[in-house]
Amino acid sequence: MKDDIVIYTGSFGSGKTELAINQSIKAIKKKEKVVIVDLDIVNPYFRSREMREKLKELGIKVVAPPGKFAMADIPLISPEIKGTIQDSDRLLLLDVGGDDVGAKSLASFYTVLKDTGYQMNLVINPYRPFTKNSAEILTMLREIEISSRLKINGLISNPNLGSQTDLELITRGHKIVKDVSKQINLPVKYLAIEQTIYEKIDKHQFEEPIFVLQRYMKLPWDEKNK
Amino acid sequence: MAKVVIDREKCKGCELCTLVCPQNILVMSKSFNKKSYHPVEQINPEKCTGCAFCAMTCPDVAIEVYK
Amino acid sequence: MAEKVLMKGNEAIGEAAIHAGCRYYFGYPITPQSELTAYMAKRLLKIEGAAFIQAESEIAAINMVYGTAATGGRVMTSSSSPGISLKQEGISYIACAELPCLVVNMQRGGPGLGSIQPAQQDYFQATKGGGHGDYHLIVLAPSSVQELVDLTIKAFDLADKYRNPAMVLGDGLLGQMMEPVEFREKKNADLPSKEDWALGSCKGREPRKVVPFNLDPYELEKLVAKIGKKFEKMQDEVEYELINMDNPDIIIVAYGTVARVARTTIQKAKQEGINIGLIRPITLYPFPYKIINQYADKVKHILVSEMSLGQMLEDVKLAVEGKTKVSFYGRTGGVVISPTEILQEVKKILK
Amino acid sequence: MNKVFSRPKSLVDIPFTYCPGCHHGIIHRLIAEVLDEFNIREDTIGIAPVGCSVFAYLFFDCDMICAAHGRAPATATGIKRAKPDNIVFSYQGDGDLASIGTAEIIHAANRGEKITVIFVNNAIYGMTGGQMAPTTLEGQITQTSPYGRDSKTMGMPIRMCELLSTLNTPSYISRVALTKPSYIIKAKKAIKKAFQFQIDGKGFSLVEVLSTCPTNWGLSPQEANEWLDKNMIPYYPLGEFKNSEEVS
Repeated sequence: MKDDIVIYTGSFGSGKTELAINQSIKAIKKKEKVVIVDLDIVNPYFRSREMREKLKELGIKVVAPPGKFAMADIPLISPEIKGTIQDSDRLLLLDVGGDDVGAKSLASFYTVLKDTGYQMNLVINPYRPFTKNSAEILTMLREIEISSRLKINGLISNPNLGSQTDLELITRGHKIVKDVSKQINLPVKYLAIEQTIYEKIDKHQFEEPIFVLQRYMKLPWDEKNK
Repeated sequence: MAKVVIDREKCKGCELCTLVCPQNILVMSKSFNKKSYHPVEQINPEKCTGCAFCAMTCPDVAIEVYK
Repeated sequence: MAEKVLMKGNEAIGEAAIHAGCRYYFGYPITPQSELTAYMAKRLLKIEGAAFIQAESEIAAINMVYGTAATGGRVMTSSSSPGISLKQEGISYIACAELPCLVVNMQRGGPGLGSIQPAQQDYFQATKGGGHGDYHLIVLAPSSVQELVDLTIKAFDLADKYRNPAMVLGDGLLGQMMEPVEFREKKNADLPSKEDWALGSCKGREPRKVVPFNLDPYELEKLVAKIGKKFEKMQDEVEYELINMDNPDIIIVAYGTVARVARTTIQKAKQEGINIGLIRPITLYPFPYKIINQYADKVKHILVSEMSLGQMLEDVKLAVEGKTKVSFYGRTGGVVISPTEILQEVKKILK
Repeated sequence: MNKVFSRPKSLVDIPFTYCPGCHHGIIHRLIAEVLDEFNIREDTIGIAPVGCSVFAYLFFDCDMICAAHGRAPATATGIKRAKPDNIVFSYQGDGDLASIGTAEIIHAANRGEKITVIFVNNAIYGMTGGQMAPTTLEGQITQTSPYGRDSKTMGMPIRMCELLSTLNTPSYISRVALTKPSYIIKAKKAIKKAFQFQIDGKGFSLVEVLSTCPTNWGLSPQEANEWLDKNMIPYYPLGEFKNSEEVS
């Protein structure tokens, strides 16, 4: 399993884009070349391409449809993607669209990825509809694997209710993810906790590593950084 | 023994029934109905076989048939 | 209390509709509301006796709604701006036939194919009829995902109460953003029975006819006047929110997403010693003329802000009756207004 | 003596609004007879179109709704999906079904909606005063094809039965005419079969009825019948195009 190609899949709104952006910002401090591929062909808004300029300043490359096509709702797969996957000496983060529908965009790269190897994560927020319990999560996992033609090899636990997240809620949600992990014998790579909440809670109770998340995809009333 | 009953007021005088009557016993009346159409009427009623072709063809469902 | 879920606005509308007893959905995908169509497919196709159809067009979808509405079924369709334009003839028929249904419009930039970014350019179309003829829709304008839930449920009830199509007028941003929501125990609104007009089996009663026309102008006039009476009655349903209205320097009137942005502006302005009030219409039809008129006496300036070239502006001006100055700040084409931009505009006015 | 032919009960006892000799009245009667014979009047919901038969809602003694022009199959779909136990039929003309409502009929048929469609094809727009229909014959003069329908610029008349029969899902598609008693007897059978398919929950059924428009054709009712026989039937052959009960 190669660890310089990391794929984020999961249900709509499970937190894939935020995680990919956060990981890229963390990684650029240690690695010279970090690339995010925006493979989201299903969401019209809140895609990593919206952060393209800001990430560029930090030295992170966002591969997404160019210029005015970035704001379109056509399933544009950038021609650079294949080359970027085959390229070495870089950390590649693939931000995929939601559900099995979004994961389908991976399937066309199957022939490349099966040779290069990859890490494929399933991002789980059990407070989202259709991934509320282990049965639903397993269905989602299977559907994503079928449509992407790839194998998920790790889980990322991202239990949150947006601004209303608290410790109790994280603990309860995280347990659901851990149960799934045990059931199918896939590791929980880490538990993601938003920074403002992380600062307030006792984090020693969690066995898994904690990834502290910052919210970059802000809403207009949060005074979005342009 | 058969009989047709024509609703003079429903008849619009289209004449289609007269064309399908095998006995040729339906003719247009010289008089008018309230809608100012010449309604159809039967002559030689004893010849009627009750085949109901006239009723079947009537676009205004103005004919009843007894047998 | 019900469990909270983190939902996208579009999904939340879908779940709210099902919560409200809606079992029939007919729609056609269009960005940025397609998640709602997909959500309804996922849910309704698993409910016995329910119907979901991805129609061949928006036109077909609204006419399926017309059919189901005539049978008394709780039914909805949804789309975004260009798709809503296509539905207008059908909506006009439904209004004329006095049938209840819900139409959701998650607006995007226009005119034409426009953009897929959020906008508020369909205010005129939503509140002034939209299709041909003399009618109005009941129009509710949510500004959070929870409100998408609450107002979707309310819209169904109001549609039933007045036997008139209702619209939830959101925008792409509200549809795409995620917020925690809960689905509260449904209070059973005291709604009129559909038993005395719905189509079905006519055993034991006279056959019923749903006829959205009358070729005799005097008869049609009677029908339109009767429908008109309902719009008078609807004025009781006016709903709005007042924020920071204690002796403000200026009042902003904004709905939906822009109202949400304006709340941040109010906070920012406070830090600079500026006191901004906000009137947020929740019902766009009926429009809260009265409350705006009352405040027009008390404030030197009203600023209307919309993601359009100024549409609700006209209703605010009607409400103000020239009693105070009315300005406008808008962005259009799918550009979302920022809190800072509104604050700058306020400062310019107050200077 | 017994009454062997009388007005069906499902037909309201008021005069039709149609011109003398127009076939709409015969088609109405046939439908009403079928409703009587199956004893389904009280469970039937009919859909009237926009066109000459816009007043069809007055003539059938069952629940009725008037659809927007061309949208009857969509409206029927909405009704049938909400009321699967009711019998739903739409009554549509050639402008309604074969022009403005082409998308709706094709997709309702393709979804296999369990509805019955009665399609009245008289090769002209009657209501609006005799304009060209999608089914107007080549060379036929109408208000909007004043020099005759020219296939080079106006296309060829659409054969809806043939077109719809290319779909897999419809259960029953048939074309009939009414110009002589033997045809009328066949037409009645076809309409009855179409409703039978729906009653049995078998899916989409459609009967196209070739009919006359003496007024807009500028012919007497008799001449109109003759014109139909001579010109329409050769182009629009009669018969069953689809019958899912018969193994082909």
